[in-house]
Amino acid sequence: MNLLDFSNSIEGYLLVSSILLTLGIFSVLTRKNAIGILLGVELILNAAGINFVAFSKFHSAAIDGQMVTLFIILIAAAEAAVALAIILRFYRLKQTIDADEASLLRN
Amino acid sequence: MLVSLKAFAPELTLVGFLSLLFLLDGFVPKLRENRFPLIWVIVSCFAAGVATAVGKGLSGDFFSGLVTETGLVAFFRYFFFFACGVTAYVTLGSKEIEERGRSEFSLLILCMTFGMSLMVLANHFLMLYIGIETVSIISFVLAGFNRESSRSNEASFKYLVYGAVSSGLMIYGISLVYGYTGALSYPAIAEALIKNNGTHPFVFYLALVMIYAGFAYKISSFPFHFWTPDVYEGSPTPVATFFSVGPKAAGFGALLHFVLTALSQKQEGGVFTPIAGIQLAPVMALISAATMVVGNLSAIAQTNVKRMLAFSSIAHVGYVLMGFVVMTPAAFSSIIFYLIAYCAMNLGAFWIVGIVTDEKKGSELSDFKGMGWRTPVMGVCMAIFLFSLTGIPLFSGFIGKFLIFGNLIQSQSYLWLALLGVLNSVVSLYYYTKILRAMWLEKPESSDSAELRLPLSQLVGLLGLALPTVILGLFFSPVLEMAQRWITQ
Amino acid sequence: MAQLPILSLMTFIPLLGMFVILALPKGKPNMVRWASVIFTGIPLLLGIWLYFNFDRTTAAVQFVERVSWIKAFNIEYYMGIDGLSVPMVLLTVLLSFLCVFASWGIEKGVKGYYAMFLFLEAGMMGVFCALDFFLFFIFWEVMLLPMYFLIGIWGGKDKVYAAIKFFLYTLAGSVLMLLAMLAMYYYSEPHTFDLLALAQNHTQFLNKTVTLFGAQYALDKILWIGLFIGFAIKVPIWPFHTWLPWAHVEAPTAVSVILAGVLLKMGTYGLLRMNYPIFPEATLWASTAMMILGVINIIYGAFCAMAQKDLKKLVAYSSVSHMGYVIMGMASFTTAGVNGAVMQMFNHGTSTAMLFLLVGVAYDRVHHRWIIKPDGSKGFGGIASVVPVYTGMMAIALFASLGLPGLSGFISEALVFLGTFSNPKYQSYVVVGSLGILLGAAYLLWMFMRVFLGPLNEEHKDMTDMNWREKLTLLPLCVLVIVLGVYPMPVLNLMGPTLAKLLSALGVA
Amino acid sequence: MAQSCLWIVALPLTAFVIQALVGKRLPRQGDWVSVLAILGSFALATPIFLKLLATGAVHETLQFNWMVMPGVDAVSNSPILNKAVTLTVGVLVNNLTAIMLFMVTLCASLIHIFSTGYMHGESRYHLFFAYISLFSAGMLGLVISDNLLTLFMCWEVMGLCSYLLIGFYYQKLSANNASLKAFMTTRVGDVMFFLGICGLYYVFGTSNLSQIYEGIKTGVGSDVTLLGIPALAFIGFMLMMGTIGKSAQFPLQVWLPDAMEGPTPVSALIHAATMVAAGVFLLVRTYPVLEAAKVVLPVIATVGALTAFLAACIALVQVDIKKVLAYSTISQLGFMVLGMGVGSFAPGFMHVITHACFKACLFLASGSVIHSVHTQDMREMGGLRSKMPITFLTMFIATLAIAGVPGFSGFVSKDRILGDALAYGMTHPSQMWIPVLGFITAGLTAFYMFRLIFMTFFGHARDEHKHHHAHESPITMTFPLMVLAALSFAIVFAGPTGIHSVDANLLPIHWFDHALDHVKTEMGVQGLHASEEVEHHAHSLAMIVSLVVAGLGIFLSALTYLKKVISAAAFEKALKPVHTLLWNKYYFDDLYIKVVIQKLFLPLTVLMAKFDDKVVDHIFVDGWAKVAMVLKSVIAKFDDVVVDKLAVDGSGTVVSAGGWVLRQFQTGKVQQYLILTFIVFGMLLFYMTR
Repeated sequence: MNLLDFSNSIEGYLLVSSILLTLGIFSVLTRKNAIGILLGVELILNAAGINFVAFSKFHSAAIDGQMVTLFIILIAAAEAAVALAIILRFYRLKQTIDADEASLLRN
Repeated sequence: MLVSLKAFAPELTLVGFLSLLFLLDGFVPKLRENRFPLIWVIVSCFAAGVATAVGKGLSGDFFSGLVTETGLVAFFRYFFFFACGVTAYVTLGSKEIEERGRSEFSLLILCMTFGMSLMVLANHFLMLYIGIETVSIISFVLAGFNRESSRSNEASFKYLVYGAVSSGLMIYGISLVYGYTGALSYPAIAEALIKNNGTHPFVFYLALVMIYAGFAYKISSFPFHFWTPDVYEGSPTPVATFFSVGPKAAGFGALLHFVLTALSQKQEGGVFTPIAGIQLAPVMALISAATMVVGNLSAIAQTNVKRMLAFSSIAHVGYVLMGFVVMTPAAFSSIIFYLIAYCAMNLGAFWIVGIVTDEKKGSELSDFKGMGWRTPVMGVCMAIFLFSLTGIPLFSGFIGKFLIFGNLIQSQSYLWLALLGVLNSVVSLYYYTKILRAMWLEKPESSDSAELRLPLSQLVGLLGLALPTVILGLFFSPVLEMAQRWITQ
Repeated sequence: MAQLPILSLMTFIPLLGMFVILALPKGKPNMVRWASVIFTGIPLLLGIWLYFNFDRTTAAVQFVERVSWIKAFNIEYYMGIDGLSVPMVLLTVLLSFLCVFASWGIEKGVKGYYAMFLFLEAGMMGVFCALDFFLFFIFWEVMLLPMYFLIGIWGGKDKVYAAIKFFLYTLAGSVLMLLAMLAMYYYSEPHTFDLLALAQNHTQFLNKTVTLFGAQYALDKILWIGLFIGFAIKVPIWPFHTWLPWAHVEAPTAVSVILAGVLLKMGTYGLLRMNYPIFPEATLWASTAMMILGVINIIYGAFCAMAQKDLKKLVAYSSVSHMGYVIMGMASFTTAGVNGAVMQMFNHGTSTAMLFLLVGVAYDRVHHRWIIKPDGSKGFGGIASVVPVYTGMMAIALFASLGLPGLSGFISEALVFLGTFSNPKYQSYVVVGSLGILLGAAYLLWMFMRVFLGPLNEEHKDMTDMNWREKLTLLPLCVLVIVLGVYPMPVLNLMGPTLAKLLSALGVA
Repeated sequence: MAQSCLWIVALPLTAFVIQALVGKRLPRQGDWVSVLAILGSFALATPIFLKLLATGAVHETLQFNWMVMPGVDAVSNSPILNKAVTLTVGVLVNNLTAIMLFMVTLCASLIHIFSTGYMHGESRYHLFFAYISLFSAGMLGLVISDNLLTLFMCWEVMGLCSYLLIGFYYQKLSANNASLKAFMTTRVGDVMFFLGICGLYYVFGTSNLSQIYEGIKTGVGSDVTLLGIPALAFIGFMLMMGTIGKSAQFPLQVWLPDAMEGPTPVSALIHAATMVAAGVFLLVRTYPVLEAAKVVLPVIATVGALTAFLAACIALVQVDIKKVLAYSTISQLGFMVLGMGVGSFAPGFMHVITHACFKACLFLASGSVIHSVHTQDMREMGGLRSKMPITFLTMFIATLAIAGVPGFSGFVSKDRILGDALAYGMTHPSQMWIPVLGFITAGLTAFYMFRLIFMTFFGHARDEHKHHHAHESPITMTFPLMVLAALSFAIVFAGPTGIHSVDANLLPIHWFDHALDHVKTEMGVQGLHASEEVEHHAHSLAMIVSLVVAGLGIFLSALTYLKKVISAAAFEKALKPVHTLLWNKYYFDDLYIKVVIQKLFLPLTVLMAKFDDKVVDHIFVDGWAKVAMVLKSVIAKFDDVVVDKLAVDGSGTVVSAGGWVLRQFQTGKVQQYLILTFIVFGMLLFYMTR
């Protein structure tokens, strides 16, 4: 695959989605800020979405790949809503959203 | 289309009752305070159970391959409705869920039960993902139900982060499988895999492990169990009760369904052999051994009973996973039996922990001091549940372990796993009897040694769970035959 | 009367008693006590009827009750007794009845205590009568529950530690037995748990191998070892015995009587019921090891007993030493040896029960059991002048357990030594074992002198002698010890034919 | 006749049961019950003895099965020895039994009568008679039993009674120690005796004496080896050890002198007449086995000789009257064992009987002396001749008998033993020191016995107060003395003078020799196989030497103690080291108590108990908690988390150590959870694909 016609071969899409995946995981693990963690999660979900679309386009004619991506976006939204509510509650209780603060329950 | 609806009857009744409650709750505010919502949940579960009984006999794929009806699914439906009904009954007596939160609480557990049955019905990755996500999101909310307590909030936060990452990984894995096999419904994947007869690229194994991440998080097996103790300790006890039984069983149901249809072929005589190139047994053995050991060892040094029971539930996941190592119908029926036994004793144990937490505002071991003498019936029930969890004969836990170890030994391989399992149950005795030691062997502080009279409803409920644990321990053949029938259907 | 299911009755009447007692109104200890007297009395009467109606000529299993229980695994409710289990059944029934009187002094939680006690008796009866391995295993483990609570709630100073230690040790042993049971079930041709059928075609376990942690082991040897460890913990055999002193010392008097009188015998009973008939080759292969362990038990138990300062710990270690004789007798594979071993199981039951009851009597009066107090000062001293009847009873019990001829202890020790000596392989073991008799006499008489003879220790001058209840509990044991010492045939002829068949089965292998 | 033997044993047994249960409430605390019982036994024993005297031989056996154990008699070559085993017990009445029965019941009855007087007013009076009756039953049971198993049982019952009777005054700590020492030392011997019985069962398949005699005749067991050494030798040595334990021969003789703590009738009955004789009786009963095991008899002879000589020396320096008699008993027992060793079967047995009579008389006489002067120390006595004429006269006769003066029973049996010993010495020159030692001991015996007589009865009273109070004992105590003294004359056993050659044809009264010859043939005993003329020559020489030696002993003793010509004190100073050695009884006691028990045994038990508590208990259970502690401190160094107390409750095992380690991973921070998950995720992936 040459670097130029990047958009009409599947490897490009897969490359992008795997980069997105690693970025998402990295940010979930290292971000101190709770919202940062949520961002990471969203990145992972989007990476999955890209994968589905790419496979659906290049491999099989069926559109169930795209259908799945739609559902992923839908569910990501629901998750984000609930997550933000929880983090809001977290802030109200602890006046900070530093993930390491949440260590009341341990060993 | 109509036929598919008929197969979907139980879920529909559930949704019907759910929305009715939703409307009633909205328009008739005075209903919120008293016990109406919870009783409504019990009624709806009962109705759904009846619907499954009526709808029995249908089998095959519906909703264009998204869903399938098998005996196994019927079992899991009964299981979820029973678990949801008992949780509602438990919350009736519990003080941790305030009066006004009851209607939301009922709505949430009903919706979660619906999600769980979806998971097990799923014959298609999409349906599986939707099911898992419904259950996860609702459980994040349930975990954080006590708005004021930061512990509950912290529990939900951790559950959220952990859940989101795991399901993210899972869907990524599914996408890779879709890419490799070009199909999403289980049977189609199976055919695609068989065509490749044995040699699969590295990325397929990566995908499999990622998909396993989703299941493992749901049943909290070894690598994905870290959230369980904190969430069970943080969340209100009735919620923890439901978590320890409902979603876990749903995870097992989904995993069972996925492994049987997507990854293996059905040989004659009901034995399932994994498709060439995928050796499940060694991995499963390793995971099950690790889960057991981690669960039991960590529980030893706990002082909080809820955390201890959390680790004990992880350990039991390890025992059930042992069934997956040997893919024979006998193994699957013993898994089902084990789940039934586990459900009864675990619900009972958590219920009693809930009662003690209400009474003593804490679930530390010291809060259990002398409770046996103060409420003898509860003390005896707790003894029955804990001894059954350890696997002492005369109780259903022993029969569960007896069947699972039996299968392992019958296969004449992985004997080391059976030995490890047996030694683990000895270790488990040590921390289970810590609770009994506090309840019976130590005298209550003189300050609060008054006789604690439990309301009749709770007593009846406890006995309702304790009796089957004993009866199942002695006369277990009828249930075992039912399980075998479910498997073969 | 014969068609009455006598064994099930003897097992389940105490269980019925347990529920009746739990239903009794609170706050009436005497009613509870007399109820438990009745519910242990009936099995005793049945036991006596059984004794007279037991057919002493055949080795076959008698009073058989066989009902299919779980068809999926063809598990049967299969109860029956033969020469090996009859003495044990009689001992259980007798000691349980006496112990109800011995625990008259329990004040705390009387209902709970007697309920647990009857539950324990039902468990013990079941173990000795069950002929289906699954049923045996259920009774074997179910017995642990009441023991845990009896030691844990009504025990001595650090009862909690003793209770959990007892439970952990025995459970560890029995889980190994569970695996062995399952393996025997699945490796036997028509999958079965029936012990007699397994013994019938025991050759099916021969020259098969099993892989464990990678290595290949002979199946019957692994199974034999698994069962042996499970039973050895109960006997107790040397390396696994450390729970005994704790459990005996901390348990209340009546429980330690049952523990020493009956529970220790279950280990050796299990070996004779399962290891010997089902794995004869493995038993022969391991006979020297068992003999060595037996001798270690004798010498080691005696030495430890000699250094004890607590009366009950001394008696506990003496039990370890006496059970060593049983192991020695069993491992000798001679008629006299094996008969002596089973006889010793019965005799040790009666003589140790007497010793523990007597220690209990002293403990109820002075609330301490020190021969020499930990700080070196004198515990008991010269109480013979204050309590003559008690001294007389203790003398009989002591001389019975140190094997003085004319009392039952000597009969079984003599038989064990005669039997083992007639097997040329083990003659040197007998010489070492006879050192045990010497040590036995030393520590028991040293205790007798320290506690009863010599100048009176002023603290105990107001000790009261035994009351009618204590005398009643000790009288039958006294009579048994003396009568069996002079003429042992009433018990010996029970076990003759069965042990002969057992040995011939071994010999033929 | 055998039936009556059962009754002989049953009577004292029932007396024991009655006394033990209701003795306290009976009139006179039930002493008449015991006395009547033993007199009844005596009455039953005399007809058997008279039948022996009349017909010269008596033989009857009675057997019944005691323990029957079925087995499979099929000859199977496998190591399983499951042949049927039947232990039979019964009664054997032959000449030996008849004589012993008569002697034991006679002595016992006399001693019972004596103790009614002596023990009058004691606190546990009825228990004393209970124990004595049980003892008599035990001794009689031993005498009549036809197999070694019941013999062993009665043997130990007697051990029990001696334990109870020595410790009768249990308030005294010394009495308790003495009784424990007695029981334990005899128990050492008994254990070995039992091993001997096991050997007999192994070789002959039974312990029935008549079957063993037949077996020896047909040479059974001569080729069998036990533990590497020839079977019969092993059995012989074990039986010998049984005798050494019971008859207080060296090296197990420490318990007899201390046994004097018990009341004097006990010393008379148990430690002079019957129990100690039982050891020799065992040798008599199993003599054919000892003869068959050729190597055992010389060892027995040496042990006998040594014991006789060493005990006699210690007796020289004793001041307590009962201690002197105790050592003299050990010495006389040494003579009997010597006799058995050299092969003089009949004289040895005769010495058992004669010694029983005169030693019982000596002890009872010393008892009556103690009873009147209330002290046992001879230095506080003196000049009691006038005060207690009957006691003096009877004691004097018995002393003459024991000293070996002709005309008395002692001379008859001792002279014959020394004669045979001399003959044995002549035929085996290397063993010549045995007869020499025998003669010296005879002399010493005469010396210390007369020393005792002179110090107690002659000279002037050393303690006025005690002398004043001295009075003759009542008839119940003096009558037994008279009877026993009467039995000490030679006429009873052989000719009036006791010298074989003199009264060979005077009176045909050699009933004893005829009875013994008959029994010898019945049992198949060869006895001393020395040529006729050697034997005759030895006996005549022995008779002269023993007369000379006895006379010398008496003369020297008179010089030192009666006439005070030689001052005993000067003699003592001259041989100071020897005296202290003797005074401390060759330090045997100290060797056993201080070295063997305190230094070696008790520390070992304490060590073993500690080992059990600390090591074994922890190998499996608690020890791992310590390992966990070490593990934790190592990890804690570079781990900053403050680890709360490792809650190791009791059995902390590796499990709790593992548990602790795992808990460290639950840090509470969700991101750390995820990191760990991904690490394991990677491992899982790697495992899946390899």
